[in-house]
Amino acid sequence: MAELTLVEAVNDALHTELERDGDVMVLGEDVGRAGGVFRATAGLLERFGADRCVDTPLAEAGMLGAAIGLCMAGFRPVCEMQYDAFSYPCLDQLITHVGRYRWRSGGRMEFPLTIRMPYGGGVRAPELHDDSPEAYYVHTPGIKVAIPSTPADAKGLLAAAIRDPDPVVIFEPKLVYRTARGDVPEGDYVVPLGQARLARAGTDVTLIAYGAMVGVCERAADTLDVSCEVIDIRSLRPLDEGAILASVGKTGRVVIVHEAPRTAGFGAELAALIAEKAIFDLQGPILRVTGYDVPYPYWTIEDSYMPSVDRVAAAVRTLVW
Amino acid sequence: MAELTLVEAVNDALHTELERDGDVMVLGEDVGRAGGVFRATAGLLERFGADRCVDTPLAEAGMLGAAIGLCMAGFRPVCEMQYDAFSYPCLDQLITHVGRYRWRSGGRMEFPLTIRMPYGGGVRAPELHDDSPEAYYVHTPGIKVAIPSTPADAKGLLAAAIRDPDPVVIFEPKLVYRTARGDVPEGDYVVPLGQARLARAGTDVTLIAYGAMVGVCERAADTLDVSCEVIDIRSLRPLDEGAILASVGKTGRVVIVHEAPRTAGFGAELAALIAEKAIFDLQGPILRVTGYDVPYPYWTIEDSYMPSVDRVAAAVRTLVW
Amino acid sequence: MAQAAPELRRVLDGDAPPAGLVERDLLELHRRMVLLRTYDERSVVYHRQGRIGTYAIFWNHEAIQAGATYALSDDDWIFPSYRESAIGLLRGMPVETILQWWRGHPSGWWSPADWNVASICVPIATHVPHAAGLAWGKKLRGEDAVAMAFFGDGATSEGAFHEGVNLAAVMNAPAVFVCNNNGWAISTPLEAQTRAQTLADKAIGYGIPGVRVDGLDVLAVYEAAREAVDRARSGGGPTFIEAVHYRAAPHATADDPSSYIDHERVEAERARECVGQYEVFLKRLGVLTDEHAASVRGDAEALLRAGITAAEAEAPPDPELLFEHAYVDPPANLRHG
Amino acid sequence: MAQAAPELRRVLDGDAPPAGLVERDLLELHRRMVLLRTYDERSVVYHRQGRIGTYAIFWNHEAIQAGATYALSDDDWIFPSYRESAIGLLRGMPVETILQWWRGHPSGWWSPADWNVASICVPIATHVPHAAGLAWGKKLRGEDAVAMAFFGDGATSEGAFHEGVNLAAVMNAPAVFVCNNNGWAISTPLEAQTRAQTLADKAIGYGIPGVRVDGLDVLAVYEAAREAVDRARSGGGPTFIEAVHYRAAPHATADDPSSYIDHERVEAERARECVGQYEVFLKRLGVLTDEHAASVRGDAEALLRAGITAAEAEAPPDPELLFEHAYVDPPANLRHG
Ligand SMILES: Cc1ncc(C[n+]2csc(CCOP(=O)(O)OP(=O)(O)O)c2C)c(N)n1
Ligand SMILES: Cc1ncc(C[n+]2csc(CCOP(=O)(O)OP(=O)(O)O)c2C)c(N)n1
Ligand SMILES: [Mg+2]
Ligand SMILES: [Mg+2]
Repeated sequence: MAELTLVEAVNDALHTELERDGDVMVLGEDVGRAGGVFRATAGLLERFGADRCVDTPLAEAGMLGAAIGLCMAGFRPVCEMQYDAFSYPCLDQLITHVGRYRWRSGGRMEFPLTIRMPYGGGVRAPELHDDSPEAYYVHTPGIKVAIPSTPADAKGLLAAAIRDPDPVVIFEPKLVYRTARGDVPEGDYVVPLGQARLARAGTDVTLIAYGAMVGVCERAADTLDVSCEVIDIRSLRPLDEGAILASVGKTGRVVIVHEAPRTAGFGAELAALIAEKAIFDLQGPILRVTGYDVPYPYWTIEDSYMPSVDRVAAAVRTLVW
Repeated sequence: MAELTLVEAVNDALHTELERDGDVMVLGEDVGRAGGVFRATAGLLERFGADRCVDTPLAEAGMLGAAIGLCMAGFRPVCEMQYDAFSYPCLDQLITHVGRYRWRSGGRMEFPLTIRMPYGGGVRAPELHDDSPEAYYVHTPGIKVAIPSTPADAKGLLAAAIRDPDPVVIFEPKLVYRTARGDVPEGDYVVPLGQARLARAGTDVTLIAYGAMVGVCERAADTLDVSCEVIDIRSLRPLDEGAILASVGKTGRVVIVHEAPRTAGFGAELAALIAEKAIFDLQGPILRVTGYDVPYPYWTIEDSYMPSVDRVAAAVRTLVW
Repeated sequence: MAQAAPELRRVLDGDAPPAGLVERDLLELHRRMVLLRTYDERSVVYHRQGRIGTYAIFWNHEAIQAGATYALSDDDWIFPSYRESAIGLLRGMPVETILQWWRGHPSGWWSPADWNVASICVPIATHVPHAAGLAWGKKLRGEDAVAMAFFGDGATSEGAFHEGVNLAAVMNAPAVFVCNNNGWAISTPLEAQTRAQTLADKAIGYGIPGVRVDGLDVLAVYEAAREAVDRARSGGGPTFIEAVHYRAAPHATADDPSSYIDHERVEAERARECVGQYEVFLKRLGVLTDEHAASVRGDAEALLRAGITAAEAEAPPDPELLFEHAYVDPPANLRHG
Repeated sequence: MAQAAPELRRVLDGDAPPAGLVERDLLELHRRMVLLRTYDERSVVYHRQGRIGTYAIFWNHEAIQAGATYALSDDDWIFPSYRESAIGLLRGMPVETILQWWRGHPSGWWSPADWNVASICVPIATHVPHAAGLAWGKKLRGEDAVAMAFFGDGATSEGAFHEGVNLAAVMNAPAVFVCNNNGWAISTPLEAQTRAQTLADKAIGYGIPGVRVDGLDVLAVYEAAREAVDRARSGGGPTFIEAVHYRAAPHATADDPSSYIDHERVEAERARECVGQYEVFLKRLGVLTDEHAASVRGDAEALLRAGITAAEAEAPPDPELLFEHAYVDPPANLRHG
């Protein structure tokens, strides 16, 4: 066990996986010479060489499209998108090809590529360095999506993604890249996709979140004299429906939290799941605390956009009085 | 009143709006010389000239990006994406600019552009001519989205979109482009965004749909000895929450239908809305009948992918027995 | 030094086939063109008969497809667009496989790994980066396979084309980019697509060689492709080949070009159609007899008859296929709709 | 005929400024460069003092920005990237407006219509199609405004660059594309970005003129821009200008180039930095005195002092702004989060 920050854990996972499997390679803008703008890929170029840690031209769609060809050549590419909002140029390749090519091959070829990117707000950055695009990705068939909130999960989920035979997208909460510290198992360490994490056990209300919002939910729980269960879903697809439904069955009250805009965000899917499969367990409305349906704002007022401890606590109080 | 098909009504709206406002212009691939692959733009080049009905180079992102510049020059561009899945290259411009530029200008500039495209399955076409991408668009802040199911609405909603000061995306259900016929008011005709249409009144179950699925719901209702209310929401953003909640308040039972893949589709948003604001009205689970989380299939089995009368009827029966 | 507007290369005007092509090669090229031609002509009939769906006609594109791929070995990869849907035939893919693709039957979805022929790419130019990546990957593996991508004139306007070719150039990937310049993107003419003198000029911006050949001259296409493949294999990086002709058939069975096409150009192009042009050359060289030509046609027609029969004999697909193939390891709720 | 690898144009080596530039122009250009230089140098200090956020340094890019825009009239539009964040100063935009952008304060979000300066574009190359569309639109309206877009060497790898320039060329739009080739995209060197001999070569693939100028020679940049603007205005369509230099400062305040940059090249480039280079030329011509130079600097510093004071004096923004400006006619549930 070593105590690492979340971004150090990502770096650890990359070293471990490139070490363990010669077919794994890292692609991205500034991942090599600079070691990544967040240092997530630091040391890889020196350790594994320029053929396995590649500074690509500035072209996200070209990078992801090339990764498909690399899969056809037997590689397991790990593509870094430098920031959330700079991944949008790759959506066309993602939707038309990454999510469909295995199907197109009649299930006879595998496309075990990974896309990873820092995401989310609160970092006092200029425009378009703050987005939470997970809904665009998770709505796309053929894709799996996971989002860690702890250093250990950042390593374990990324390792799982790289080893997974299907395309997986990992969103890394940049807000806690360096503030989330924790013990991370050394060497081989995998957190299987599809398993939620019980961040905190409780009896009265279920708070469901992922990424940096898990901490917000935990802090909100601290401020409340209500017993909150906090579920870190970790994996958006495959989704651990059992863990969610079991908790709701116990508490009967739900607050879902994410940074992304509200409309058709992943929180809607969680609410729809519960409204279909646990409707008779519910003792109140399913509430969402989310970003608003507006462009992510200038950072001087971003704290009013981001779901806050107060907003989460207020939502809980409307359910339990 | 003239009896028109849905695609003829689109053509009528374009003629009317280009006639009425010299700033309106149509951009797209094959919209001019060929009049559009579905003939939606037929006659515009001849009537309004090559400066107002423009065959662009084969570049969706370039087209939409240029439309932003055209707005800055005072135009109201109407961009045709030739098919649903061929709109994906423009998502980057949509998310990073179309939805944000007015905000970026401090609310001092307007970007009254329209994007319209044929969408949806069931047309026995090759791959990628069948997608339902509405969730990608409606999740994007700054964008409005509407989807007609009748010829009159196809004209009225498109006219509303073109006259709207904000960017609006219109998805036209190509499955019923030529089979949906109906009276369409001549000349100026606008159907305001944000108003659902009561396609059929009923008392026991509320079926909520849009586009080609409205007809599926109506036919399902015909086969059932249950009184179904069918709501054609027409406008996904702004959304007519009142109409939906009023119907659910009356019936207490809901089935939501769309072609798009289930996970984080717009149906999830509708379910989440109801689970938040009408939870105590519900007498059963909120059900969704949707496309599956798989790539849209080869057309020999597409009928098993598309929500069918049987699947909708079966869902209703699980709610009312 | 990079040269804009390179001359349009032709071979069939002369009497000498490219060095190294023996009589067997010349006849094999002829067989391949006839096979493609027959596939295409029969497909248009099958469509009219309602036996296949909408179909992208490639009549008179056979010289480009047969000529360029003849420079490849079987380990090399082909990345076709819908316009090259039947190019797998040249690798021995069964006729019925391709017919089934156009019939929307799952048995039409071959595994690229079985044939080193990528899936038919429908979204314009998006396969260009795939070819770049495959070529780069083969180079990284120390294998000497080359990737050859086919796309149209309109495709050169797409960002995906730009990013893919640029990446291949930067990585010095063994890739050959074959642009089928048939003058039209459905109804959009070349001059509405680019202001460049020639599409080959785009190569200069990527720092790679760009050549122009007559797209109806199978030997000119072959020769240019062979040079490009040799260069790629020997570490010289990508080449851009512009094969120039004029689309003499509708874009697809659903298209009616009468409103936009230049009918005189179409007539002129039909008069110099590529199979006949090649047969005249072969006869002038005394390599081809009418009997042989007839038997090649007969064989191709027999293959097509057998192919459509086999395709139509296949059982309709099981709807359960919906849930297969999307994932190796599917989420549990996949069937939930 | 299109010419690859055009020579690198310089003017400051000679004794003659471009025809038409009178002494007032030469001094005004100097004032503009000094203003930009002062803005940049002060901003780096303000960042260290925690008075502005992360900042994209444009030290030694002043010749490109001042030189190119001096060829414009006020009706022409400028499309800056983050690297040209302060270019509005050259149109009279208040210093505090730009400082506020970097402070994340809403008063930094100006209206492009007020200055004919588009918003600072953060996603690489995505503003290139905007410039193409604006230029095309002005032409359609019969107005003679030109659009000038600024972007970097790395931007030329993006699909958006390709689609935008191609569309402008096809529409014969009055656009000028100024590529700030500083040799680096953060840590990625030019040779990892393109295999072309020069970035100007890309123009050939779009059928438009491509020129190369020394990016530290303000008069060479101006001259090339003026030719391009005149061409655009007179219906000659777009031009691609490659302004070549070597990034002599970090990419941004957050960046540490020591691991990847060539320190000797940086030293060489600092030795020929663009403001000093121009001052030597002006003094050789007897146009500039030390006194004048000092007063220009003094004025610029005063402007910056006033600017940061004004910026810091502004009230913090009202969080209610979250819900304004997104829509003209917002959906009712906008505040629902
Ligand atoms: C991204 C995308 N946009 C639009 C289309 C619709 N479409 C199909 S073929 C075609 C024209 C392609 O022209 P070209 O590249 O010249 O190839 P050709 O068909 O002439 O062989 C278009 C616009 C598509 N398939 N993909
Ligand atoms: C689409 C997109 N991808 C990635 C980034 C992150 N990024 C910011 S600046 C930069 C390098 C740009 O280099 P260049 O185009 O040469 O311009 P320069 O910064 O040198 O002026 C990158 C990759 C971005 N802003 N947008
Ligand atoms: Mg073509
Ligand atoms: Mg640069």
